[in-house]
Amino acid sequence: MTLLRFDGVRIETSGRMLLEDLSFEMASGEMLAVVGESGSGKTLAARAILRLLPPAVRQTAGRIELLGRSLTQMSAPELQKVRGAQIGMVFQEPMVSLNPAITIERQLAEGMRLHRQLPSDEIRRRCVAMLERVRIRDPLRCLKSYPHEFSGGMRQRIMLASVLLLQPKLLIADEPTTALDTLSQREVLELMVELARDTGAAVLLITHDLGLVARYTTRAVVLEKGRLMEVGTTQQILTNPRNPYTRRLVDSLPRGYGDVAEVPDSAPVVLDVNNACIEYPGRPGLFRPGAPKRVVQGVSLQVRAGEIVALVGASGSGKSTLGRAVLGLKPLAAGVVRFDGVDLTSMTAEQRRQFRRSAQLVFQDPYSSLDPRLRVQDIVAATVRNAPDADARVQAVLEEVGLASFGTRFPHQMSGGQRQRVAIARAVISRPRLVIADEPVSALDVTIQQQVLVLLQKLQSQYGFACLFITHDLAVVRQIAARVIVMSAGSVAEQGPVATVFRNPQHEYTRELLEATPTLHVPTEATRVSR
Amino acid sequence: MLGYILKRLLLTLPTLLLVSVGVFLFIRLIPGDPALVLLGEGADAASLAGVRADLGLDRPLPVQFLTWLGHAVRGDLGRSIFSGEPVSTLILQHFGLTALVVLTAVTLATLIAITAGLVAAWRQDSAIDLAVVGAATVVLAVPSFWLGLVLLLLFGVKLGWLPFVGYVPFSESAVQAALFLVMPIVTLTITESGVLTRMMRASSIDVLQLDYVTHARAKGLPESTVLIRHVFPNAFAPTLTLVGLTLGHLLGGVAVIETVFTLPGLGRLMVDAVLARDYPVVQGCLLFTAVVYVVVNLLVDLCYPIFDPRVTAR
Amino acid sequence: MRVLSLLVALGALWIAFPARAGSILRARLNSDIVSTDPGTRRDENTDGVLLHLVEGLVGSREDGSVAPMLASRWSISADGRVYTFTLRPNVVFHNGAPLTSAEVVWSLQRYLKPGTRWRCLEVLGANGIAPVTSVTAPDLHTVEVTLARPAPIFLTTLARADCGATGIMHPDSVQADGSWNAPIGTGPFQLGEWRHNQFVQLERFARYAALPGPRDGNVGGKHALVDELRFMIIPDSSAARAALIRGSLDVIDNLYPADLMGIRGREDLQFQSVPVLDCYSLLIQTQDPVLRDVRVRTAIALTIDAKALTKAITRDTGSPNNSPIPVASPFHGPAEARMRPVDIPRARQLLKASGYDGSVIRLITSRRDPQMFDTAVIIQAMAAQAGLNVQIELLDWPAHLARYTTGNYQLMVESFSPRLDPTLSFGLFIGDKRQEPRKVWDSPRARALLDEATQAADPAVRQSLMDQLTLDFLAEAPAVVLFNSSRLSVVRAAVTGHQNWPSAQPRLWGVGLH
Amino acid sequence: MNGKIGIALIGLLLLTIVVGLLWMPYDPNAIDLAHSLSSPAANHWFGTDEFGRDVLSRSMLGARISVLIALGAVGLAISVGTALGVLAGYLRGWTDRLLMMVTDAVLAFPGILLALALMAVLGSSGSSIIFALAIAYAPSVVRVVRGTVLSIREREFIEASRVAGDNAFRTMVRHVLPNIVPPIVVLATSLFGWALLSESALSFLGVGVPPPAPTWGNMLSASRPYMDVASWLSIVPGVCIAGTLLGVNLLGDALRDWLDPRRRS
Repeated sequence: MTLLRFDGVRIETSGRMLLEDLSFEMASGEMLAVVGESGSGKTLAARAILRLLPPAVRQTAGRIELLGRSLTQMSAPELQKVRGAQIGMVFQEPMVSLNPAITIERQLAEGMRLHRQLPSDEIRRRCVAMLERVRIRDPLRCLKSYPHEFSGGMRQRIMLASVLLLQPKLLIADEPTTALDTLSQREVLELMVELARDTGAAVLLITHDLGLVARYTTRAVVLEKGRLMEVGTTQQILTNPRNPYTRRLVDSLPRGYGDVAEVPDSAPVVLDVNNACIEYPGRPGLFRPGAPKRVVQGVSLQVRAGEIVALVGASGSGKSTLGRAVLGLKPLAAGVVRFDGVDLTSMTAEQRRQFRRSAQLVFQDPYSSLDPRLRVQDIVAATVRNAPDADARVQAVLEEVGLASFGTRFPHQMSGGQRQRVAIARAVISRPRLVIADEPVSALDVTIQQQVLVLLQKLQSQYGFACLFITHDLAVVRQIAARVIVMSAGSVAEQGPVATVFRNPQHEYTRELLEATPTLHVPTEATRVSR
Repeated sequence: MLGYILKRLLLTLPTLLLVSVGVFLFIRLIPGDPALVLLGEGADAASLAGVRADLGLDRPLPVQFLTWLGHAVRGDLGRSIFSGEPVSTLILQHFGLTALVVLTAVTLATLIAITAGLVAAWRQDSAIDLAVVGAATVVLAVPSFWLGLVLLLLFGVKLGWLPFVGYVPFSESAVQAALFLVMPIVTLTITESGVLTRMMRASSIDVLQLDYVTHARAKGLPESTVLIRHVFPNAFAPTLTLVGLTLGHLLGGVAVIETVFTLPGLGRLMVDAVLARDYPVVQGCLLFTAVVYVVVNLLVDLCYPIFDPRVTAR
Repeated sequence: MRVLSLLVALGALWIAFPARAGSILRARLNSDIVSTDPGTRRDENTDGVLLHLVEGLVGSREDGSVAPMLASRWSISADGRVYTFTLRPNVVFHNGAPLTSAEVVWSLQRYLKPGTRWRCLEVLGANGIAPVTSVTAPDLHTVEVTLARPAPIFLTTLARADCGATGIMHPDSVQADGSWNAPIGTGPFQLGEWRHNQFVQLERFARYAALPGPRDGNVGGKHALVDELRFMIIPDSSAARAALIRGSLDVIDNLYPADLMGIRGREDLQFQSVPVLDCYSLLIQTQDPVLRDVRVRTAIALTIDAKALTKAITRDTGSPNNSPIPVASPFHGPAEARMRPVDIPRARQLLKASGYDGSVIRLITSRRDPQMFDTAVIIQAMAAQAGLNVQIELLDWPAHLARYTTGNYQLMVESFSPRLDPTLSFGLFIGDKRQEPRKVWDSPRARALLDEATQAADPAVRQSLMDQLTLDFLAEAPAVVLFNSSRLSVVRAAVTGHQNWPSAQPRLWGVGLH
Repeated sequence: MNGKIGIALIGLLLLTIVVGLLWMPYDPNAIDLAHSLSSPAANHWFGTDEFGRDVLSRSMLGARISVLIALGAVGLAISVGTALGVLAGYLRGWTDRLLMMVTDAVLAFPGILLALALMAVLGSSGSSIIFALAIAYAPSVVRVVRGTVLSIREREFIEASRVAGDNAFRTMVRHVLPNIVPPIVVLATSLFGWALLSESALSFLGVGVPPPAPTWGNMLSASRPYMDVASWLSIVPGVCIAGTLLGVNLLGDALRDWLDPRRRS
């Protein structure tokens, strides 16, 4: 019996076509993925089901049916009965998925009180049971507290609990784990699938990550710029995609096998970190200074010229902080950082000015790392402003990153990928000896990620700078890094050549991280979700 | 919580000291002093000097300030040079009226702002939205005393529904006093509701776009519940800060409206005191206004967490 | 709509609000009284209200002459230094105590103590022109006051309203430590409640011993015809006018000409205008480098059309006048009535002759009353016709006073409060600038003439001295007197017996409501 | 849409001022006592005031003076406020705490009273009004600017500028200042409205630009005694102030939408 049917659905806003003629079906209890890059219309399709489209957007044609009844023609009060009771929805941003102003209990209970006329103690009992089911420690205290007191992962699990309490027939998950790191992503998704299976609910997973499609869904719908490219089983889509766009999507997944050549020992050590410790000042009380919180504990590492060393760890493991400290942006509580053999703290003024030009940083968020008020050419020229040949060098580096004609543009006139190339151009223009790349590609779509990684490798081989590459995505590490350092809770869990560390990880944490990273390998029916 | 309040109060002491020193020096800079006003145009140098000595104005400024501060700390703000009344009783008498008018008006304005702001944001770019924004913008454009004068002429003189002269206190006759305050309160409510409505609408628009509002709708909650339980608490937080700032200022006296409606409020008292160079009254009033301003802002900050628990009072 | 109808109902109820048991006469004050201590911390409004409560030994009649009040008669010793007053019998204080010479002596001695800050101490004090050396009570009904030297001005000073008419009060008016409490006088009304910035309420004094005969100035027969007299403080004059029209106010005693709009000609209101002995003038600082030259001063005087100015500013209620002696004063003869003609060409000629280069001349004014402000605006415009670059500097009243008292101005509009005696009128202008920087006309000859006039008793001699002074005043133009205003009062038709008079004080005894 | 109305109203205001520079029906300060308080007629389109001066000419001259005062006050308040706000927001630490204490102290004064007292000290002239209003408004500018700078300070391009070797001063000038232009522009429009209102309130309390120079504020407060008999005296300046404020507010809204990238996309 088909649970959900899309028939020629079209979505427009003030004359612009956002989704054109989308048709597909979904059986009850099935796990279906809607895959596409940003701007493909996948989220709009999901929101159209419950008619939760943004103000200026309308569904202008086609029908959406749930168990044969047309949701499109339904009146508002009737649709309100379907929302929550029949169809539940989980959202992407953990920071704003729960109402920050009211307690968890009221948010969980309000759905129940509306759809299931139950006495309040029965509602409370079910809430506690569901919170335990989603592995929340001390559910009673959780009911009394507010959303801001929980981590991103816990908040998504609470949201899952609140939706699944009503045992809907269909669960729409709109990129539920994009904002989480690999470990909590795995935890939330596995929990979602288990709960859906217990309640017999079908799951419509909206995602751009083919790894998740491979691991969790049976069939997939591929969208590009509002048009349906292909529908099929996950196995067929991932192994031999018929549509050229799908093929390009699959090919752009990082595919490396850890076979990046290591740099010979003769290459000079550009960056030498020895037993570095970093602390954040605690929050001062009325009369006593706050106790400092130690974020990085006794880290030692080396990066040689021409080498890419990956620094990996979950969010909060201190890898970004270390990246900043190495550039002198954060003071060290203990330990030493040497650049070309010179200790950062004992540099002369001239050495410091020289260090500023030869150690650069590429940021993660392309929208925040470029000054919106400056043109690209001025942004890139930052470090070589008063050099005589500044204009020539700017034009040269722009050509190298493939943005020759973009000099006079403003950041808001360019895509995410193009902006990240500007950030890289800015970093390499002064021929630095060290480049720290702090998650340079994690905010980009898969196809764009691939282009930026290739560019970085080309520039490194051309200029031979040492590069410390910070990321939480092991697939990317396998593609570009020669050596890898795994950090956990502020200290180094394990480090060594990528191939050896990934083949037999010594440290429990590394093993868990590898296990949680989805790969293209499609598990057979039996092994899926074994635990 | 108590530690936080204590800390906040301690932090304001330097500000209050700065205010009292500023006021003390400031009013003495203004040409003309109380002795002149007392003796009028017939005064000769000798009697002027006599009055100044009598009022202690001939003593060095630091001495005058420290004696005043010494008494002020113990709650004695000195006596008015002209009426001899203790400044503290004068302030309380006049502040009562100002507080009544201002608190009623700001409460009404806030209620109007919440309903109008929420509805306008909910039905953005609809007819209601344009009407609300239009009204708020026009209200912001009209000078308050002009509005007051028009109301006074219309309801006071032409129609005679409301009394507008010879203020009668509540103790004497509640009906009479209440009737008297209708027009000033209406004038203040209209002028203050403009800016509050615009702020509430802007923050409601921002909140309506957030996921938890869509989430609430996805649970099948009716629009009214979504607006009241989910949008209002988060949207009201920034407006509350503005209400705090407005209250802090207006409680210092709405001199202009008090002049139009001949209300013996704190603003009127202060303007007359400045114009008559009644130093103790000016110093007492301005210090009192500063304290009111600080306390109101503290109260607003304390009830801020109700709408935004993330801002817990450390 | 429901709220509106509720309001209307309440409003109707309010109009039909039954008047309280006794009859109330509601009069307007444009600012709160300063204190209840007569003749010390005071202003015009305060004097007006307190004169309903206290009475002096003597008072002034309508024409300014001195008449008996609490003293039935008095005699002056041959050398003019000892005044013996005989008190009227069976006069009672508000607290029921009878009036005897002891209270009179106590009151006079209190006024003479420097600490009391009595306004007329300047005249009757140690270095005044009529210093009092002793006050004694030979018997229960007689009081003897001895002066250091003869001074006919002694009695007029006792009657001066701005010195509280030297009101005789019972010692219980002050507390044990001597600080002021409340006035226990002998007037037709006694003090009820004073609520700051709202109203001053006076109640009828049943046991008041009125003099026989009709009311005359501050003296004569004074009868309280209403149970309660409520002075309501309404700073805003258009609000007061509107209240009068609505009927929530009975008497407006001191109206600005600008407020006459919409009042004159209404049959439900009685309007009266009485010339007052005040003096609006343009002071010219003779020590200023530009204005030192008499030709410049005369040129300025010639540009001012006093008639047109007075007509516009006082709405035809004031009288143009170029002499310091007010038009309503008995000493205002033909010499004083001479008006300087307007002559722009002559003014330009004089300015060219004096070498005036068009530099800025600052004219100071304030908003103490609208006439002062309006006068400055008109003078500025008129002076501009002759090429005089006059710029107005608007100050608030205390700052204006500070500049006047220290003589720190080029031009200044000033309105002097009423002076009943011609020598006092000239006294405002004449004086030695070294001792008294506020004086305008620093000429030894003028000072000599003024001293002579102060001593002279014979009116004919005083009149010729006044004429001479006026001639010199017009010639030297140390200032340009512009006009004397009138006291405008308006009362509702239901008010009976209200009679406006030249003094600046409201007079509400003998006034009733039918 | 309302941006257009705003531009139209402001355009009308500028036109009045420009025309006023070249031609005015009468000399605004010429008195004509014989024809005082005459109602609008052919010779005097907006009638005459209590001194017989032409109300239309005075409103045209008044427009120039009122707008100049408002612009002066807003300009001074914005420049001083922005400088202090950026310093407080970016440097934090003692500078921030000190500046905040001073702004709180000034904010504790009721605005109108502060201006009144300042006027009394400086004497009432055009320039002293500008100075008084600027001091009354600077604290609110400091607060708004500081708030915006606090959020911009966390953005990554600020860290990028430090990585590129800019010192604190250079970062503030090149990166912080340009990015706080939008909120400042919006604040400036609402401050302009407030300055116009405050000038008229000051005139109402008896201080303000000295006569005979007209401003809408002192024309409005001078019309008070004649409100019921010569209503055009208060209607003309009232409408001028309300119209200008309406124009400024609508322009402010349009500017905020146009400058705010989020709303533009």
